[in-house]
Parts: sequence; structure tokens; C-alpha cells
Amino acid sequence: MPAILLDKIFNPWDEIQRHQAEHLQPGHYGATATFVGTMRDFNISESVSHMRLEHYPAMTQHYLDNLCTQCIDTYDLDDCLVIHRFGEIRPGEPIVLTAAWSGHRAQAFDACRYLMEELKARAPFWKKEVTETGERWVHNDQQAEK
Amino acid sequence: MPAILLDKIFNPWDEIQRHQAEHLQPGHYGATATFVGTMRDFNISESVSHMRLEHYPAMTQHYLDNLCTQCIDTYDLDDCLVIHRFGEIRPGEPIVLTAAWSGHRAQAFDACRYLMEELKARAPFWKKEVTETGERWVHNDQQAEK
Amino acid sequence: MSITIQFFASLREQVGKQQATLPYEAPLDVSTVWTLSTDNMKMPDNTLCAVNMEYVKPDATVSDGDEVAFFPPVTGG
Amino acid sequence: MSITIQFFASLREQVGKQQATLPYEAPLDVSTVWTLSTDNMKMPDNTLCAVNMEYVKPDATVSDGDEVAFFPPVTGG
Repeated sequence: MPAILLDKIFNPWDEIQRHQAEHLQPGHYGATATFVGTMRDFNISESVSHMRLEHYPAMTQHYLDNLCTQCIDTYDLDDCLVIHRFGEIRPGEPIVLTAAWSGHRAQAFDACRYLMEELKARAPFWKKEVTETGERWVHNDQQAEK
Repeated sequence: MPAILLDKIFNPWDEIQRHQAEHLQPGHYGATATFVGTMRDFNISESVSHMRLEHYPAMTQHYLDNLCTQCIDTYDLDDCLVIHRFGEIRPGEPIVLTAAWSGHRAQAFDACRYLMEELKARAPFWKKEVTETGERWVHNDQQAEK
Repeated sequence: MSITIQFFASLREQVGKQQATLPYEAPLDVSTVWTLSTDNMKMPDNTLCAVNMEYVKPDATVSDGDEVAFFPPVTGG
Repeated sequence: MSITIQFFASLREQVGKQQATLPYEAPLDVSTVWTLSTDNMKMPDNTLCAVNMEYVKPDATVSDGDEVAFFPPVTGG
């Protein structure tokens, strides 16, 4: 399934149910593993008011679509889902959802984690945090949501 | 948090949201990992109409409560949640939910999986499948939902 | 007093009962409870034992008032 | 024809522009595109390069009409 890039707040649990209803056959899969990354309200002890998430639209979409296709194949999934925000994000809001549906739990767990690890390592997104003292780009060794 | 044993169908995604609203502080956790085990409609190529899940009520509750307490401590979680069905279950229905909330994704993933692995290895539940040709106890090397 | 014994799942069906009670008489261990409550049946190799809701080995000591349980390998989740 | 160059995040701020175009002239590789489009700036060590939405190394060949992108290590998720 294609990955979804969103510039608005989303409810990951509603999206999982919507996706299941539209794309999965009840009784066919036995295992659903999901991960939600949420913006925290603190990072390196300084209060963060909000965050701006920049991306490279065409490449980000292309990268995540390929990642999903390849993940389904590698882990023999019924399906998977990736949703990722861009633009302005506030503390407590979901940033990313990964989900994997499979016959067996090992594949679902492994696939869900693989999606997150690959996405964090290679999907073209860049976080800029806005704090009381100004703005700063987040470096990948000091992310609020790790 | 105490584990929840239920003899009725439940919506795992609604339960996650309810639990978050009641027990978790938005902006404090950055990572939510969840797993849902669902009854499949086939096992060893024979069609299963439904399943009866027996348990040892007092010990099952005691075991799962301890598992949650120990898991929160081991993985430094904000919280975790375990919901497990007993009684009659039909294909497509959720059997089990495990969820872990943490500051970081490694702990959330590891804890969610640990809850499932321990539960499957040691929580006192026994599945009996009802097929066209009769009933049979499931052995732990041939479970429909693995 | 006495001790309570519970059997679950396939073991309940094999033993032919769900519950039993035994008068307490020291010393008593879990495997003796099995033998006394099942008319000398052989305990299946993979049987799991619990005393007061905690897993124990068959040679664990049983005290007066304890609840002892026997069951096959678990298949939840 | 020509090639399009895009800069993202902190690199966009350092280079001082988001986009550039260059006339195509063979042979051309990614690191030369960087040099030509940034007035000889040194490429930061951890810079990532992409051609037509795929990651490439700085010595990768660039063809006419390609979109070349430069950006710092990613921090999504």
C-alpha cells in the first residue's frame, strides 16, 4: 500500500481501523503490530513549544512507497501501513504510524520495527524544534522521540 | 496497570485510546508499540468455526498483573496494557492486546514483544478449536495465531 | 483443614474431574497430591503445576490450606 | 536542457537557496553539480545526495534533465 504523508493531525487508531476495513480480510491475518511515534514536550531539558517537519515531497513519498512494497515481500505480510506528518507539529501529537498485518506474530513485530528503523535512517524528513530561546535543527543523536 | 480479562468481544483500538486518555500524559511518552492477536479462520488446513478459551481465572489475573508490573520496571515504561479474551471466540475477533508506552522506541518495541512472548509461554490459557469434524485442544506447536 | 486441587483443559478431561479436595497430612509435596487425587494415574510428562497461583516443580512442598493446580502446556495469546 | 538542484533543511540555509538550475554539459557527476551550484562551497562531510529521488554517492553520473538533491542526515520518525 502507498504511504500517506499528512500536514494535519491524525488519529493513528482510527487510521488503523479504516485501513483494516478497506484493505484486510478478517480471519485471514492473526497478528497486527503497530508503532506510533508522538512528539514529546521536552528534549535535552529545554521546553519545546512546537516543531516544523520539512520533507522532500516526491522523494519521501517514493522512498516510503518502496519501503512498504519491499517490507510486505520480505516479511510475507498481508499488508502494512505507514503514515507520516510534515509541517507544524505540537507536543502530544502523533508524528508517525507504522503497522504490519501478518499470519504470525514474529513477522508482524519484525516488519513493524523494520519500517520504523528504515524510515528513521533514510526517509527524507528533517525536524526543526522551536523553543523559548529560538529554533534549532534536530540532530539524529538527540531526537525527542527516539 | 492491572491486566484485563474479558469474556466479550472488544475493540483493541478503542481500548488503547481509552487507556491513554485515563492513564497517560500527552507529551510525556514518545513511543507506543502495540500488538493485537486475532483469531484466524483456518488452522492446519481445516476450517475452524469457533474456539473456546479456557483459563484459570485467579492465576491468570495474578500472572498477567505481575507481568505488567515487572515489564514497566524492566523497560522503564510510562505504562503498559494487556487485555485477553476467554470463553467463546469467533474468527476475525481479537484474542489479545499488548501495548507499551515509553520515551523511546526500542523500549516500547521490546516491552510489547516481551509481554506477548511471556504471555504465550506462561499465562494459563488453553484453546479448544471447534471444527466441522469435532473439537480439539490446540497444541502450542500448531496455533492458528502464532 | 484441607487442600484444594484443580485440573484444567485436556488434563481435566483425562483425570475426569475439575476439582478435588484432600485432607492435609504432613509432609506433602505436589507430586503426592497428584497421585492421591488421581487414583495413582501417571502424571503426563509436560504437566505444569502451581501452588497458590505460582508455578512450582512437582517436588515443591504443599502446606495446609493451599490450592494446587495441574494443567497442560498453555496456548493463550 | 538543464538539471535541477534542490537543497533541504540546514543545508538549504547554509547554501542560502532552496533550488538552482544548471545547463547540462557532459560529463557531469554529483559532486561537480554541488560545486557549480554553491559557488565552490565545500560539501559538508555528512551530506546526503540523491538523483531522481534515489540515494547516490557523490561520484554518481548526472544525466541531462535529472533532479539532483543535497540534504543533511535525516531526522524523521
